[in-house]
Amino acid sequence: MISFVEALFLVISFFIVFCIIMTLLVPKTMQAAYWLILMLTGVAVLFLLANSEIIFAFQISIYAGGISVLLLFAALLTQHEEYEFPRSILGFIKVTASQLAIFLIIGINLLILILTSVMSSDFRKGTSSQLGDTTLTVEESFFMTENFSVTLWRDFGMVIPFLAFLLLTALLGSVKLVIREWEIEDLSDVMKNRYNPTQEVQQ
Amino acid sequence: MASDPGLPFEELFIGRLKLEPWMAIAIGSIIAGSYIMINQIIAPWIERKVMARMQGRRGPVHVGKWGFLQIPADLLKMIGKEDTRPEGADKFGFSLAIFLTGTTAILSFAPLPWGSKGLIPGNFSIGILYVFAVFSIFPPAMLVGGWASNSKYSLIGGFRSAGQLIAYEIPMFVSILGVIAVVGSFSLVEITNYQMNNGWFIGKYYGAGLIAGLIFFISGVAETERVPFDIPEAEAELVMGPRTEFSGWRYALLMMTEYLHLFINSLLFLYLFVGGYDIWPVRVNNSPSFINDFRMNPFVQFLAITLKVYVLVFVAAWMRSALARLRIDQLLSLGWKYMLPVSILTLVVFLGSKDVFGFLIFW
Amino acid sequence: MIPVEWFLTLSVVMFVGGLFGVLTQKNAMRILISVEIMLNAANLAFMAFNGVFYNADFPNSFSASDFEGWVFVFIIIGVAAAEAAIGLAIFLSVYRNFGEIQITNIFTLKEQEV
Amino acid sequence: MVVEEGIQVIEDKFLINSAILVILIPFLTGIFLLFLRGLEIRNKTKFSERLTGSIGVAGLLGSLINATIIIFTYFNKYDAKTQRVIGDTPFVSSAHGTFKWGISLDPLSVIMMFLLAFIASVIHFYATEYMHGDTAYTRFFGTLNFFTGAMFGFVLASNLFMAFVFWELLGVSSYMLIGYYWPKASAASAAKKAFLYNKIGDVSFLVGIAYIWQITLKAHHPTLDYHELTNLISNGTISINQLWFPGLLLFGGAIGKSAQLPLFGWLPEAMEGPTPVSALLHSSTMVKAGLFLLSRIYFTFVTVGGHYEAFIPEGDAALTATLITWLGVLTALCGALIALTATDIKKVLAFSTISQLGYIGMAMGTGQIHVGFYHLVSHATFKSLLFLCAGAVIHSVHSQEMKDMGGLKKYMPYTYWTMLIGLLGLVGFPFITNGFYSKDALLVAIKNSDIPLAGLAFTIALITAGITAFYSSKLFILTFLGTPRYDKDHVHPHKTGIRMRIALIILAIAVVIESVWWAVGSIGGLASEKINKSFWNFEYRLGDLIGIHGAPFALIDTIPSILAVILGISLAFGMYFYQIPFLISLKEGGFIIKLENIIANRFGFDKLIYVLAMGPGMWVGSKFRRFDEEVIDGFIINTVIKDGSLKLADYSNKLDQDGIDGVVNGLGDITSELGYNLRKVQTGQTSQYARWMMFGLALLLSIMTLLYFQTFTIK
Repeated sequence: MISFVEALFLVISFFIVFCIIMTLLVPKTMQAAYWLILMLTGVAVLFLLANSEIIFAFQISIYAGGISVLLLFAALLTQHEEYEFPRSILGFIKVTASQLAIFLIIGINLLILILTSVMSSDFRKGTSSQLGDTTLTVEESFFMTENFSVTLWRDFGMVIPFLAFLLLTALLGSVKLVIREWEIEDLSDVMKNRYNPTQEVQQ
Repeated sequence: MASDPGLPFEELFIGRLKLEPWMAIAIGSIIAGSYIMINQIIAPWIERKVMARMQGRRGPVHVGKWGFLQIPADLLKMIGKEDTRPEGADKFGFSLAIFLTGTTAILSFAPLPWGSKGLIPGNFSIGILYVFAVFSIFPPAMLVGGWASNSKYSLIGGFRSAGQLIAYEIPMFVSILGVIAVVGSFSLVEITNYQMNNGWFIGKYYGAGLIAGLIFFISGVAETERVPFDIPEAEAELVMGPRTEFSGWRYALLMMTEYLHLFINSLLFLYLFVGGYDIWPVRVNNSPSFINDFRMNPFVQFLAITLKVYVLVFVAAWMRSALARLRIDQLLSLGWKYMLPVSILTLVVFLGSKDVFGFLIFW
Repeated sequence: MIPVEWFLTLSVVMFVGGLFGVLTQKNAMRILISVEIMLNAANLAFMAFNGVFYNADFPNSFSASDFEGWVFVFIIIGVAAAEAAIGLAIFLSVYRNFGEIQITNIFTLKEQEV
Repeated sequence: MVVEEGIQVIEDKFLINSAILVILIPFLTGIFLLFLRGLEIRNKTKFSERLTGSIGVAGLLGSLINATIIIFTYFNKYDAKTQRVIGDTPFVSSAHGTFKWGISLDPLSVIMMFLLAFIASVIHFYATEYMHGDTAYTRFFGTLNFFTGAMFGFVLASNLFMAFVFWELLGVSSYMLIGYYWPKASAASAAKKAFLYNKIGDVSFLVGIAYIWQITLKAHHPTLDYHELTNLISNGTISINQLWFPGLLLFGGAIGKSAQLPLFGWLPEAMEGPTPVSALLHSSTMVKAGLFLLSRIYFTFVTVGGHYEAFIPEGDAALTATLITWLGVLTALCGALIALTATDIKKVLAFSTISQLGYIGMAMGTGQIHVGFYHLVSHATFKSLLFLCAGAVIHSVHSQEMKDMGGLKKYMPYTYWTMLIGLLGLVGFPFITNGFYSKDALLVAIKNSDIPLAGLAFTIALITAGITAFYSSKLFILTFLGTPRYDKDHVHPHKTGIRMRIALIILAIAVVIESVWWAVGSIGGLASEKINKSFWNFEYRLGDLIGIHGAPFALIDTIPSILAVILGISLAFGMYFYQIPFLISLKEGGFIIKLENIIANRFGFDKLIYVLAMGPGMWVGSKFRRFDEEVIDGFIINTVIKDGSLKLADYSNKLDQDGIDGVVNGLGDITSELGYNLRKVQTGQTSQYARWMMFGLALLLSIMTLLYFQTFTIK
């Protein structure tokens, strides 16, 4: 008989797969971005099922809250001509036949490799699953979060400086890229017209 | 570990009524939800009354005693309206924005304690972080809603909203980092208990607590997009900002979300700096005494925090009727240039105090 | 208890979905979104393995190895944030110069026919 | 036996923080001023002297305020005899032990700190006017503040390691200060000389520290703390016979810094710096650092008994004490003799400093640390006053030579009176000056000590006292009395400026206060036992705090020194003021002239050091040079490398042109052909590249799966 958490997991995983399919198929980039947000929240709930409250918080606040705003901004600022995806199944297969083949080969092989290795007896030896463990008490979850923080600072001490440096570099680099001085002469004809439409009229 | 973990209302439901835990959770959630909803009806009424008095008007008077039932009446009216959607709107996005804002606002109430004896819907180890995480869904939701409405006012409002929210989330978080470092926990229960034992943070660390609290409060006002930070919905230029195209029950939900945000921010300010449900602002010893018994009483605590929240609601209404709106560049420079550095300074003072590292030896 | 295979199967499906997006999409923004999906698949696999390998006395005692998966997820989230910021900047820059970010139409690196 | 048994270590954050401020304020202001100087140089401007001078003085006043707070708090709040305020933090940790970084407040360091803060503040104040109009005014104050901060750090250090760090900072900053007028060749060379002479001592100091670390490590208590070392000695973990040699090495450091006998040559040269620098560096503070170090490490050469008696230990350890004492005695005599022949007013004072330093070192060597410190306090006060007075005179006459002065009493009454006070202190004029009492205690200490030939040492010290009286009087007469000898057309002596005058008066008042204090303590101590053990008797109280008691003051002991002083003064007045012919003829006798020549060459010590250090160095250098020229240049470079490589180049040229070029050109042709053809594969389509990449991944994964199943089936 399937238990409550297992059912929950199945529901969420179908939700995630549905979100991914929608992300790939919706006609507008903006829509793809908000389907991505939904997928990210679904993944966050799976993290919660793996008993990691703090990673849940990171996933929601950084991914679903922070990165997705960036993606939405980028989608809005660069919106131009949307890619017309083939509507019919046949046309879809015709257009993406080679990609589909590659993707199927990779997927099947990955599944076989991972599942066979996970199911082998060597892997099972001495392990038991903590995924979806609902017997954890509140104290234990407090204890886990606290110990994760302690571990992060004590045993993985370079992680936070590394991330901080990386994010600072990314921030400065992207600001530098975006606010770079540019002149209309450097632009392509399309953009020249867009930024300076009066010129076209004069011509 | 000073935390008081436990299921909601556990004394009553599990101890005395011998209910199952899931039933206790359900009943507790219903009670907490009803309480929040009732307050969502009272708070706008108070705000409208206060603003009216400050502007020399009378405010709502017709429905109910002192116009008390004006808000439920408005709600009923809005629910009864036709559900319209602009032409060319993105259907799913249009609904998604409402859905995300509404659920996240209500979900934010989960780790907020209402008393020290297990009066808490869900006691997470990540408490305050959880509230911030859930709250951070709000900017993309506004952006999606603004875009999906297919209206330029909505879109510009959404942009402004997202930019402002991100700009103020950082000083907001930095200003509370000191508190988290001193207490050593994200849990709001532990933060409040620490303040019950050691005095409220707003009066500690030689003014740093006060400044951090003020920064948090101001950022909170900006986060809720209220006056003087209501640029996203500046009615003179943007009609109603990202909310322009929503009407009927959607508009009602959005309005309620706004007041929920006001409530959450006020509550967080209380928990982090003003001792939450505590009534005694300075450090006392833990020996049994009248005042200690009094402040540990769950009803007193519940009343205390409700009263405190309404004081802050009053302050918000006061600000709304007294202050003028900022320009967008003033708003952003206030956030990035002034509040962020100052909040980092207060963080340094918090970290330097004898409760954490103690490198500020002169204190 | 949820079997670890379920997590891993979902992870593989997500990964392949992201891969498919990377291969078929023409809009650079969508490729970035697909990459985010792939990163999430990896995160999920990390969390799954972290939830399987832990010591016998869990959760009363911890060691550094009990949180390795969490730490990797933490790093990946940070890297993804940096990547999204840089991606936004690059796309804006490209958009400014070419008027679009359809990668099929941007091939100035290719040798022009003489 | 254990003197430190009652010692209690106290943590007092307030006092320690104040002490940190005492060190930091001058340091930071100094660095800030040097930074300003950098700006000045870059922008080719000059900040107003009022600003930079105020910053400099304010830095020292900050120290003075804190020092005052500390000295009052420490002596009022704590029992200075048994309680020490120590604040340590680990600086460098190793598997063996920890080098600490800390501050120790005990009676000696607190008194020294206050004295230093007071004198340095006055000198800074004086310098604001004295250096008026100097181009590098900012640099002067920056360096001076930096220097004072370093000295504070040395004085307050709780361990040898930190002391050594600040010791080196002292060396550096004194180098900068002595070479202040660096465009002048003599100043530059004087700075170099001071630095190198000090370095000899520093090496010895460093080896001594390492030695002590090694010894304590073997005793399983690795430490460099003064306090802990004292404890280790007193509870018998380490015997003094183990420590005598490192003690000697540390004394080597003190020799360099405090200008004891072989290494005193740098001190008179160091007068090339501005006069406030001389007053600060070379009379009252820096040269006292070595002697202060001796008072910190006295446990390495002296045993202090439970009944407050210091005695020289038996065995090897006695050697150190004897050496220190006798070096001190000889330094005192040599310094005084050379001061006789000097004609430069600052040089006279410099040599007198060397002589007085010898005195103090002598007292320290006999184990009477408190007596040495007693004289150190007196000397610091009046000698800084004297230097400032000399500075005022030089400022007024624009010459340092005493033959260009004379009769200045009329023009500079303030300087005249203050200089008189200072000189009386230096001379040790009976009963009314501080110098008299401290010198007397010193003579008694050497007389009662049990070092070898103590009687002879006492006699020499007595003769030195007489000579001191003689040259001091000579200086006074030649400068202020008699007829003017300066060039009246160009030089117009004027009264000193208001700020300089105030500085002189403050220091003169300090000398007078000390004189009264010492006099009340000593003379009153004869009359009543109560005064003898009270606060008034500075010597007794100091000894009590440290745990050593010397012989009490007695009138009978003062008679020899009174006689010597009176003899010296009357001789000088007879020779230079009244100009009695008999005495003048005595001065011009052939023997005296010969002796003068020897003395003026400083007994050949400079030459000795030159020979010892330079001779071997030059010899080794010349050998190396020959080796370089003949072997390396001649054989290896010319024969092997040059000729060999020419031949090799010929062969490789042929090989290159015939063989390699052909291959390379062929390869290049092939590559360019290939590139030209393969270029067409590059479509510029990113998704196509990705597709190829993924195709490779798919292939790889398929191979992996196949291999996996193969191994699976074999198992």
